Amino acid sequence: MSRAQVSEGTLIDYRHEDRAGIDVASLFEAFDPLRGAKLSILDESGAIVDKQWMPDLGPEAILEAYRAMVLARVADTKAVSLQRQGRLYTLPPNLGQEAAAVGSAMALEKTDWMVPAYRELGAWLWKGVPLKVVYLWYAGSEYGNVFPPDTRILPICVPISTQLLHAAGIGHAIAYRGGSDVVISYFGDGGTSEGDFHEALNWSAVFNCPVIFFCNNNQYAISCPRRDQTRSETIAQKAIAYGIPGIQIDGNDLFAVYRATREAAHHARSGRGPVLIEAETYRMGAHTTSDDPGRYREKAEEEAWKGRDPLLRVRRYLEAAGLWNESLESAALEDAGRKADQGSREAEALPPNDADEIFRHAFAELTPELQAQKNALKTFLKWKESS
Amino acid sequence: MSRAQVSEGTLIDYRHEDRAGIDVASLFEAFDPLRGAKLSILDESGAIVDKQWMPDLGPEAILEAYRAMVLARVADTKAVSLQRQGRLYTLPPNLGQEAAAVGSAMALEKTDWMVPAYRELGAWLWKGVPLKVVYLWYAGSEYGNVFPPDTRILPICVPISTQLLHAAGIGHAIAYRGGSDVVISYFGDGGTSEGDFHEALNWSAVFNCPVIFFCNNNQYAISCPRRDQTRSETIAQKAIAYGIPGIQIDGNDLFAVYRATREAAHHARSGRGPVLIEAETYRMGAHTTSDDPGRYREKAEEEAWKGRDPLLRVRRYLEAAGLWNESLESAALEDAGRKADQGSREAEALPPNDADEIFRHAFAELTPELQAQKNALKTFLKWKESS
Amino acid sequence: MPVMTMVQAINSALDSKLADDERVLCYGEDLGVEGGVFRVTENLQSKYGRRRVFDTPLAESSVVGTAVGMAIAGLRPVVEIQFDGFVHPAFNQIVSHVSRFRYRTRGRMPMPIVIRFPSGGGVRALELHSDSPEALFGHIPGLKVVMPSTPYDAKGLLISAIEDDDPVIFMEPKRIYRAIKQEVPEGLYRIPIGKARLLSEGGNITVVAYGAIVRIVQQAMIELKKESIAVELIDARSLYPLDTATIVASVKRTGHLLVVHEAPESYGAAAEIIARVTQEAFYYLEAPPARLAGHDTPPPLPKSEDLYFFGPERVAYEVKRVLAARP
Amino acid sequence: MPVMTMVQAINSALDSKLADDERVLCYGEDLGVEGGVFRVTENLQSKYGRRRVFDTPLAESSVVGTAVGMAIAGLRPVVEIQFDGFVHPAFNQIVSHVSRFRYRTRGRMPMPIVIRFPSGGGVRALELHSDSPEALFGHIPGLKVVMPSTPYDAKGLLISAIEDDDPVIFMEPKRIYRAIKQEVPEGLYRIPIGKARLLSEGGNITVVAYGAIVRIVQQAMIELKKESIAVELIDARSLYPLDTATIVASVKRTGHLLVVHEAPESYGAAAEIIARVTQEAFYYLEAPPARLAGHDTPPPLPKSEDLYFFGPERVAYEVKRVLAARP
Ligand SMILES: Cc1ncc(C[n+]2csc(CCOP(=O)(O)OP(=O)(O)O)c2C)c(N)n1
Ligand SMILES: Cc1ncc(C[n+]2csc(CCOP(=O)(O)OP(=O)(O)O)c2C)c(N)n1
Ligand SMILES: [Mg+2]
Ligand SMILES: [Mg+2]
Repeated sequence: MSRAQVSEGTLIDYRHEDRAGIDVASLFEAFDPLRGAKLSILDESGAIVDKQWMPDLGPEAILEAYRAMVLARVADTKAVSLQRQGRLYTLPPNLGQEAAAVGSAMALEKTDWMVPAYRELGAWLWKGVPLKVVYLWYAGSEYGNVFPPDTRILPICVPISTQLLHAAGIGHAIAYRGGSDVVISYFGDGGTSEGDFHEALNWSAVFNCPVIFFCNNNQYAISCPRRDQTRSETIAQKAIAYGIPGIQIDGNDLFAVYRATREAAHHARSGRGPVLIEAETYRMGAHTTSDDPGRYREKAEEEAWKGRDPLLRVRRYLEAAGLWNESLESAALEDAGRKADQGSREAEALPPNDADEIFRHAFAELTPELQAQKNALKTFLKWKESS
Repeated sequence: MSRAQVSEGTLIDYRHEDRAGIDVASLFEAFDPLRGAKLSILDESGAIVDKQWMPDLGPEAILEAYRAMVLARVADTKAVSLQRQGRLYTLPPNLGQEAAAVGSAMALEKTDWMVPAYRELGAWLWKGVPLKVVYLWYAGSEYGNVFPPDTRILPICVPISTQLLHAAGIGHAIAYRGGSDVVISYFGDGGTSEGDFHEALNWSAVFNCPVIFFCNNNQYAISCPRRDQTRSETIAQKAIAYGIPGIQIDGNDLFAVYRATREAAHHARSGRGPVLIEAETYRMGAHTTSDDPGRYREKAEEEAWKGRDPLLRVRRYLEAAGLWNESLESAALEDAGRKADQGSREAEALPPNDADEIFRHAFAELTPELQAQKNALKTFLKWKESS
Repeated sequence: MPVMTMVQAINSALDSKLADDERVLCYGEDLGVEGGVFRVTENLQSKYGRRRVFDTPLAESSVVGTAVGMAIAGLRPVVEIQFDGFVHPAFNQIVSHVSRFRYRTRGRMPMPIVIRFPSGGGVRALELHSDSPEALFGHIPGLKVVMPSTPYDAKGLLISAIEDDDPVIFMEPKRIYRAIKQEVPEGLYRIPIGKARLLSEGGNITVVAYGAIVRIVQQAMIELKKESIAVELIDARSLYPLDTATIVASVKRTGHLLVVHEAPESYGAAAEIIARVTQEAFYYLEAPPARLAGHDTPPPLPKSEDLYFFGPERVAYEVKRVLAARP
Repeated sequence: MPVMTMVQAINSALDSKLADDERVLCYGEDLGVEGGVFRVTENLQSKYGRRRVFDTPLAESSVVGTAVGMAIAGLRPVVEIQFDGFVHPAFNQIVSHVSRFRYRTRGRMPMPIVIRFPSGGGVRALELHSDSPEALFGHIPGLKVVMPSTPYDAKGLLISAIEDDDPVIFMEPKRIYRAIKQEVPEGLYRIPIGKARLLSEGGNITVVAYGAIVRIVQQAMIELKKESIAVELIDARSLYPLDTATIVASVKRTGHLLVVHEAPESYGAAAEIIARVTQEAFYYLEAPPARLAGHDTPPPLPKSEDLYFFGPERVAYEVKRVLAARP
């Protein structure tokens, strides 16, 4: 995983720690979605309920993951509050989906590709996207799509499930070059209904593209509940249509997410093609800051899911293991708060765009049409200033 | 099925003959595509190999079905030969797929809807489309899309799998009105790769639309063999992605096609939603009259499939039952030939279109734009005539 | 008479037609329970039930493709696409079927379908929530394309669209969804599709606009009036059919033409209007007919929106440029 | 120099670039083993292998959508859509991604993609095999749109398209795939995208056309010459960017303009050309600039094709109409 290169070097390099022992087929066989199986390792109380599949993660790794989840939550909460103050535009809150984001991202290598939808903040940060860049996107700037060099991540994708074909294409390119990278692509339960979902999985299966299709099944597509989206018992079983493995996991369980993604990555990396992971989670907040979930779901349901909070259970696990306590928690929250503040300050410091900027990058070189339009705008702006 | 209303009344009305006894679930459970099961009743020698599922069809019904297959084949052969003479335009031959077409169509009621792709000639004829109309389409006339009143069939659909959503919509409308009709929609193995295939099955499942998705898996999409189209073992198993029944059948076996379609219709009609049928068959001819299969498949493969000819085995069955012989065969061929000749003569008798005709039906009423364009064309044509 | 915003007027049109005609169904993403992301369909599901007003899976090709089937089965679906930018997954069904079925079947299978969606920019929205694809639809034979600029027109045009036996792309200028309040009759009334509206007669120049831009031109006209420049403002209302006659008659009076829209300039609707006017009023034109339109780039994200979407000042400036043109 | 049809010239362009650049891949439906339904890609798979030239599942959104991913990963995909009418399932990927990725990422993720397809009618084809969607693509910011009219141009433009760092819609006029033979160099050469070609200088009228229509205008010119009418014929070659300068310069010389295309008239490419010319050469125009285009209907099936797709006679007739125009 060579996180050393992305973070500050405090981590062990656990690149190979559980590679050798993986028997990929057995995980996907053991958790056949048609038999109602679902991978679940860490329960709500913080107990390990499935020792067989518990990944071999060292304490530092788990602590780092937990801190990453805290950062995602704090940065997200900050974004929502800045939006309420009118300092950011409409944005999609991540509350409740931190385990799925961080657990999946940490199962990959730095050189792997990440193809986001728009609700995987924890994954982007893990991948190396600066908070400033995230806030820039929320602030309505195209610079929110500009990442540090060699950060193999695509921008947020607005049209649902279209990104899955980009993931297939990147996977295809990797296979073409004989590389050993894999691609992870995120999408929602709603995203499974689009034709592009189907085409991306079919293409990837046919060409054996190394792609992990990671579905954040957060039970809703805006107001549409999962049961009205599709009649299949699980989303995982849709894999059968493409002759590839599919697995349903507890998406609020950091260890299950990590384990399943890691084995899917191994599967893909070893040339066996794509895998579909359905991570069952819950969108604890609104769809976007413009949305009001009160219109379409019960408070009781929301309350029920609060107990399944993905952070809480890791914290309980760490506390039980003597690795965490109140003061470490405060320190982590404070640290995350500082980072979020700094990121948002940096984003707000970006000067407004000028007329040149909005024409730039339409093409490698401005067409005569655009040149004329730009001239016209600038002439007008000059006239306006002078009058 | 009330064929009496469509044909000349020589048939028994077997509308209810096997309705009561059907246990729909048991067919689809017995032939689980994931366990490699495939419904096959009539083998190549004309023997019944699965008595349990043999439909309760009387001799007249089987004779009529056989004659319908003969007509489809003769009319198709005629079309191909007219095309070679330059009297028809590019068209898709049906050779080898007659059992799938006739067997599925005869399992439905007159009031059911049929949504074609473009290679189910036998089904259209059974449904009541006059041969003249078929030839008109092949002759490049929009009147090839005009059917006798109350013939519940849609025109040939050129863009692959888009018709499946129309079928879903018709099914939805039936359910909306509380009707008991069903819809059958045809498509090919290639058609399973389009996003619209996925969306149509998902929609139909979600809304419990009474639609039979009938896949003519003829092993090729133009030059692309079935194995390169998708990695799933069967097409039938794609049903699992939508939580609906899927079954693989021998598509060259009239009885298997009839039985599966009939039970699917019953399933749909009784409000249990859509069914996916994969009929394994073989496109014995070219993709279209412009295609040369020699570029992409082996003669040996074509030869192997000749033994599985869907007509031959019904003929053998009938002969063994003492219901058919050489002279009946000649008479049937002759009769079909006469009908094909007459249909093609009628089609060729259609006068060429004039300027009015090509503007007609763009809208209910011509827009000012079209009115002007029509005037301009007619002025030009008049000038041309006079000069 | 009740006073309504455009959102309310559209809701009222749907309500009236749902009440009036059993064949009318409304569906789309988040349109039922939630009442639409802009609340355009609020309360319709509770009033007409889940059979007639319903949420769909997240699949635009389905939303439009099933409407084709429903139309063939004799219904009159009024479907919603959530935003302008999400009509594209349904493009194939629109181009290949919605627009062609009547022609294909020699009138046997008409397509009385309305495809509604909020359109255009200026609301600080995410990517693909600010597009103006009207010219694309205008170029597809077999479609009618409509965009209202007031609540009153919105309701009357939408009722006409639902009653039309041909498919109508009904674009709703989301920027003015709630910006204008106007008296709007309850119950049914119609505004014919294909008729422009002359908003002010007598002037030195004809300005053609539609949708949210009409209001911006009106704002510009206040300033222009101070400089004694009078504008004949025409709200095209329908892009196809386009009311060429009304526009040409006006240009014959004014001798000058400016067409304004927010969609990208190249191959946009202004080009079509100018081509028709130069064809039919060439000898009346005193200056080159001009256009003010969006740039040939995607609409930028909110931070740069004000540089892309022009306001009244720019309109006034362009009007004066047309009037000042000399050989 | 070898003599080639357009099919052969395009094949030669693909061959040259496949040989030249490892990042170039060609894929689409039936393009590999079969060599394409028009044999445009014949022998390329056997020469470059199944990794670089391959058949895809029957899914156009995939064909284009995966190209986006491949471009991000540093490849230069040249994809084929089997026919004009089947580009629409890929429309969402084109509008939402192919055309926007560079802009979206401030230049970090350019889209060096070519989307090729046979276009236009006149070949007695099935429905949806005779469409001319160039104006749709011209209106989408971020795309270049090209259509050659000769084998020589086809090869040179396609090589430029493949080497372009921006996405190019490369439309191949199927009607003249084999109609014209011409000397075409082997190996690499380029024709710049965005430059029109003036085919004949000196005349009473400027006629702008592109693709298969150029040849029809040339045929009309033979007749017109007999009546002493000389035409300045311009092959636009690129619809976006459009070489306005060359067209305007010609109109300034001739004072008359006719734009000809087979796509439907309303909101078609001719409107754009006329809008630009009236803007920039208004005072030089002696008569209303005119257009001859397809009707606002779908192209009819073969039986009526000749009523829809005009020939040289109609072109000559319209030229004379423009020249005869009086106030
Ligand atoms: C093609 C398309 N259609 C509609 C939308 C509007 N929209 C944005 S998010 C969303 C729901 C997505 O649900 P899901 O895939 O479950 O992801 P979630 O938001 O729950 O994370 C919709 C309908 C869109 N962005 N793209
Ligand atoms: C959207 C679309 N893409 C491409 C085509 C061109 N095309 C016509 S038939 C065909 C193959 C179809 O294969 P399949 O679905 O297996 O049906 P079959 O022809 O074998 O009956 C293709 C690619 C088309 N008609 N529509
Ligand atoms: Mg969701
Ligand atoms: Mg096939």
